[in-house]
Amino acid sequence: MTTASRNPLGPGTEVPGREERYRDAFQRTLRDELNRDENVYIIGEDVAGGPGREDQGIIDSWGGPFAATKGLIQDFGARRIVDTPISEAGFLGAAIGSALTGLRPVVDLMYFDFIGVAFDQIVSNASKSRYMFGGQTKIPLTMFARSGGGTGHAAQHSSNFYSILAHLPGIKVVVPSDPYSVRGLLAAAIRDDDPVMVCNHKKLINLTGFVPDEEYTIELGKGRLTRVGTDVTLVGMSWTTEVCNNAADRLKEEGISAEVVDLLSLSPLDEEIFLNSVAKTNKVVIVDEDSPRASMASEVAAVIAEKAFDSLDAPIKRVTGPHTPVPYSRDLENLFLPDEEDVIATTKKLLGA
Amino acid sequence: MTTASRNPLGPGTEVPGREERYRDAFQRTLRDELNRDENVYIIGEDVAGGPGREDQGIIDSWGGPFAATKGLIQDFGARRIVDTPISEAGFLGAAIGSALTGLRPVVDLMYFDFIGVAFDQIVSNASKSRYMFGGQTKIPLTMFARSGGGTGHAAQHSSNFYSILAHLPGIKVVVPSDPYSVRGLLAAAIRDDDPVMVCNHKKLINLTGFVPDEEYTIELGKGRLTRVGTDVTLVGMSWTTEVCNNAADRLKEEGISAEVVDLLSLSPLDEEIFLNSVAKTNKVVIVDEDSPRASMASEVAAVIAEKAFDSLDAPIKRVTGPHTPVPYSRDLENLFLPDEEDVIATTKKLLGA
Amino acid sequence: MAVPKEKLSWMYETMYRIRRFEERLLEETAKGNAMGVAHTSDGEEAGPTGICAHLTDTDWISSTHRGHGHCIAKGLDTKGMMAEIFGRATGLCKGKGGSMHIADFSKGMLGANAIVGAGIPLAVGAAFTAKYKQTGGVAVAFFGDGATNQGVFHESVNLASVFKLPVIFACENNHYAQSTSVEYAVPVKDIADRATSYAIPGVVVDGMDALAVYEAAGEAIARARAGEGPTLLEMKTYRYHGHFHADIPHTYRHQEEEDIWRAKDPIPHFEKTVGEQGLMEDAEFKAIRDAIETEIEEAVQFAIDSPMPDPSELYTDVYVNYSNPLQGLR
Amino acid sequence: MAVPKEKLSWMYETMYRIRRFEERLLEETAKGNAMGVAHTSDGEEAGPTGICAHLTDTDWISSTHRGHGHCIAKGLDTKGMMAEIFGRATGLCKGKGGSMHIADFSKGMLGANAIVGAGIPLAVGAAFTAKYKQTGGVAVAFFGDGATNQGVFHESVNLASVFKLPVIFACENNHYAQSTSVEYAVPVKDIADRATSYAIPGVVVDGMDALAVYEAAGEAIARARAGEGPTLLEMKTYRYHGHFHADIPHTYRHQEEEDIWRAKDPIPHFEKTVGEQGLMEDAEFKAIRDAIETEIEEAVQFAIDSPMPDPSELYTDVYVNYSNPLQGLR
Ligand SMILES: Cc1ncc(C[n+]2csc(CCOP(=O)(O)OP(=O)(O)O)c2C)c(N)n1
Ligand SMILES: Cc1ncc(C[n+]2csc(CCOP(=O)(O)OP(=O)(O)O)c2C)c(N)n1
Ligand SMILES: [Mg+2]
Ligand SMILES: [Mg+2]
Repeated sequence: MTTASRNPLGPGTEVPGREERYRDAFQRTLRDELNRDENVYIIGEDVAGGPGREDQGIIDSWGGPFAATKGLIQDFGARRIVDTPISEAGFLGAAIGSALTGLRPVVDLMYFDFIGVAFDQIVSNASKSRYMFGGQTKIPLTMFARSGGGTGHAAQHSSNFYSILAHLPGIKVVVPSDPYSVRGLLAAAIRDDDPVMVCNHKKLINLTGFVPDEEYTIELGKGRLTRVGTDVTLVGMSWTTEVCNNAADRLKEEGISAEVVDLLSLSPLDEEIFLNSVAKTNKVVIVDEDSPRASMASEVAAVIAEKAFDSLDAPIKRVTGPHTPVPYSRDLENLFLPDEEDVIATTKKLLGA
Repeated sequence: MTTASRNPLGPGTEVPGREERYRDAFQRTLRDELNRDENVYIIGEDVAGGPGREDQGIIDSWGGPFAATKGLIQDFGARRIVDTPISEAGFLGAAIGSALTGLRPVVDLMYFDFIGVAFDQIVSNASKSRYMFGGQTKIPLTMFARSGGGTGHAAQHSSNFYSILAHLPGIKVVVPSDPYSVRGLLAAAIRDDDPVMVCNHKKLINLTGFVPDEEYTIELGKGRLTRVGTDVTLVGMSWTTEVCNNAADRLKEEGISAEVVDLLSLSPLDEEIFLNSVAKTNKVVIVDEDSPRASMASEVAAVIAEKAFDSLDAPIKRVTGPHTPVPYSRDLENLFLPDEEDVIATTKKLLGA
Repeated sequence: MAVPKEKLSWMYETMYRIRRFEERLLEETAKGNAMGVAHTSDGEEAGPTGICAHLTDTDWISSTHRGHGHCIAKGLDTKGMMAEIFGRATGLCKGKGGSMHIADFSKGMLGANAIVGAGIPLAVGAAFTAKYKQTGGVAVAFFGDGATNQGVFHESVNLASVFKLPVIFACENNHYAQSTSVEYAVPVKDIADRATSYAIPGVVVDGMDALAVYEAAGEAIARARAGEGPTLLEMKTYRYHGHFHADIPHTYRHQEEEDIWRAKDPIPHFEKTVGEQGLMEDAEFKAIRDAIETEIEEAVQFAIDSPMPDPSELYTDVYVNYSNPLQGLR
Repeated sequence: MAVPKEKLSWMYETMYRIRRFEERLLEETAKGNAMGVAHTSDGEEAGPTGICAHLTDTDWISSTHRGHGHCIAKGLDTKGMMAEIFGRATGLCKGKGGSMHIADFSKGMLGANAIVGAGIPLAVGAAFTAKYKQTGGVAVAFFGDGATNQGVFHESVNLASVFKLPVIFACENNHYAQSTSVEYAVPVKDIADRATSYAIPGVVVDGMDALAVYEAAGEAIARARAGEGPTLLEMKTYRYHGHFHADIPHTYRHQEEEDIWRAKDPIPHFEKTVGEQGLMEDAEFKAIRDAIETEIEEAVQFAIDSPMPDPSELYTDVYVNYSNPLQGLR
């Protein structure tokens, strides 16, 4: 099947592909990478499911939350799909140790919030080992986790703390925004020799989009344009790219031409792509679901205020989650999340439209 | 003794006081607060020192690194000066539990880097309990730690990750910059009903400055001006305020009038004080020792770019640590740290001077 | 151990209240009335019941993602709980916490906690306060078998032992952590054996038998109140339903296993034991059950009838004394 | 256990190398030549020596803030170590790591780690690799008594037991964590008893006796290589100097206590035992000592003579394949 309409490679590059859910593109990539390299293995809680029950005729159940790894155990076995006790610091640390000694672990941290219990291993070992040991070693570690609000998981299961990881020198952070990008970024992350965190927003996991059949990677540290426009730049990341795309489409109907920059990587950060866009549009709205203080929205704003100051026609606007934990009750949670309406209203105000 | 020259309360407000080291002002405040409120207690590794050896005639040795709490055990006893095993998540969690049930713990986390092992308790319990329980409880928790580079402690003992905490809704973060401010901010932190992190930069700990005799607090969320000027605003925090002050004094000799904003609190953030300053000077250099991405420097830049855009005459400059861990070797470490020269050079370039 | 009559009926009532609360909740979640994720604890009622029978409002408990049973046993109002899970303004946390964060500080309930293990040190802290203020109170940390593999479990128990705090570490070993069996993740036969590392007593008790739990917990709590320090109490039990409302447990455990555990159901077991001893009559049991049915229906109706939180509630309760100006940068 | 002759002289040489390295380092730190913070391990030489005698470069160790002894026992070059602590470009980590982060991956040394406990899971990971790749290798995690109160210790040992990994958890119980005595912070008499929680063997050994450690470690390592899983090995030992170079230990421990331990000094103890058995002569001991004196002096001189790192080194080695453009925003 060739789908041109939703081809994220851009017009004119029709390639064989399929409509696929984000989660399926994610799992397909895991499978490809497991097949590609014997040193790749997956570790985390319930990534296999039903461990220790094989002798009782039970194998595979969960495959992690949202079934990210469901079925892998049958095809790759318990050596490579490794279930763990609930010991994030222990198994993340062990994964780092295995990366330091020649393997390429892919660690399922389940919900992004659980970085809390494993944080020291991320900060003290994953992010610093290469530097403090004078470049002796590489740390080909991939971590992934589900982030964001929108599913009623409340304060302790809805975080988007990618800014915290992007702040840390030595870690790379990617924020895929659709099935196409998760495939390219996950493959790149697993093949990369530095620690990479892949953030899977819960609201994206069941979304469908065009994914080429062939293998490909997306360079870490490169963003992309998902809408081309001239009046204003909207900067999105993870789920908020979807928000920006929808806002841009609606703004278009009202005669406002919005360009959408999808960051894709938060660290390294593709400064050029949004600086170039702002040089053209002279106005920018940055959309980030995370709380605002010292956030990625702040970072993008700071880079623009420093490096594209002269092209700016108007204040830099951030549309972010509020400075609050994520509330439980559905209406409050929806209010928490930046949405199209917020982006459209802010953009119009900025444009005086 | 009355010292007007270094009176941080400003000209015309001469009060009885003394020249005192930062560490002594810190400990004096701890003593005052322990005396003031029976529910205040101090907990951490080696805060008493030599525990369990009392029967052997040994009591008090360490008093924490830099001897912050040395001698308190003699005056307040083991009930209120509580030594712990090396279990940061456990004892910080216990401190939170005690705060939820009526006490006012002051937790010594030793080096700022050790927030890593206790991070989940900060994120999941301290910062969120009030919100997710619908305001039922308060969390009168104070944490303190030594931050920053400059002492050859290398990558795992030199962090300034205050931006990470300031990012979290529900936590307050203060960054005293001299003996006067540590006294006022620590007292305010201990009396406050929210969780507060007090960052003591290692390079400040042995500095001397004027401290009034009388008790006082500095309102959390309020910055101050440490230099008044008209040509440019320098924004400092923690040790970088000292850097900015020195840079301003040297710039003055060259005829450049720099205003220095000392943030004092990172969360809540006193936006007004730097917005007002920039409205006057139209130019700003933000100085932050932490690595740049999603940092407090970024946050201040973003707030200015949004709310004081029209008063800006020039790009917003950040002077920060590089995007690297802190290196060990002295010269490299010095190069890592933003210093007067960096601030002066950046300022002059900005001013075209 | 002779159990006072009113305790017996309280225990029966409490177990039945938990059971019906959970069952009705699953129905309401399936209907889409209850929001979010619900982890039910039916099957495990005897544990929290046998323990909390010894506690008053000035004792404290901490809890987990699977916390409804702990809440009910600690005396929390089922209306306020149900409304919370329905995300209503009348919920115990104003609808801001949900199933995984139900709390009632007025009842000595420190809040359910959705991070595995994270509630354990909070109970240690509550016990610290009790000792510091000499209140005579105790604290109970409830947690699962899986949680004993978290570092903070280890640190907390050690700390409580070093400080000799009045705290009970109540491990509900329901044999699974999500889909992971305890045999896989915990290499010791009895989790209670982990007490060895901290030089405190470790006790195994039948977690399907409220009276057995009552007795074991009574001893541990008496020791704690007497200043003799913590106990690790392991209750062998089972959750009847999936890990959360949408989980189908038969993908990782056998029906036969479930049947064995259901045969030990704590409620009929209690009726039988207590009935045979002539301590309570069938009619009493029935009256209690009927009253509970009504109560739970009323709780559901209360939740349905309650208003959603006011939108302004998004911004409140972040800080005590700082009215947050960062109401989303929009 | 019969110990091959070359092992014996290697052990003596290694202990003496550690001893003199540490003593000279303290002198150089006092002079201000060595930068930063130095945690010395003189007194504790028998442990790493007895263990590493069984290891090759394809086995791995992880270490702590007090790591010089582990490094030397694992065969790291004393010149490169000393230069590292002097912050020189010729240091094993180019002067970027310092005393608390000495590493040499070519020797199977995963790096000293300044976060208490944080190196433990790294060794578990190295053992995971060994099993995954069937290299026949083992990994040893060195850590202190105080580290056994960290959550990650608990998680790591449990994980290693569940996965049956070839790893030795080598606890150097030197009776203090900073100023905190082990009696205060660890409620069990023997830390080895903590093995109970993970259903693995826990062994106590005299950490002042290299031959005793050699024997105990030999058994544990043989078990590990045979696929029988991890062991927790506790070595009772003592650090002669303060927690770090500027710490005066007499504020928290008595001279008499120190005297008792110094009387068990592992070096003369080894000379005596091995000498009495006629396995080595005094002249051999002396020749080794002399050679070491020279080596350590050369290491100091090498460090002094070496250049400081080039300023550009600040920005390298953050990532493998991304040349960091964020060279400080200035
Ligand atoms: C730190 C952390 N890791 C993982 C999870 C995801 N999780 C939620 S419940 C659970 C299983 C808990 O098992 P157990 O402690 O036995 O409690 P049970 O669910 O059986 O009552 C897991 C892994 C979590 N909430 N927190
Ligand atoms: C997580 C963490 N907490 C605290 C410290 C500070 N610290 C450094 S060494 C040390 C004592 C370690 O004791 P032990 O494990 O017995 O090792 P020893 O120093 O005796 O070799 C402490 C508390 C640290 N580095 N990391
Ligand atoms: Mg369980
Ligand atoms: Mg020790």
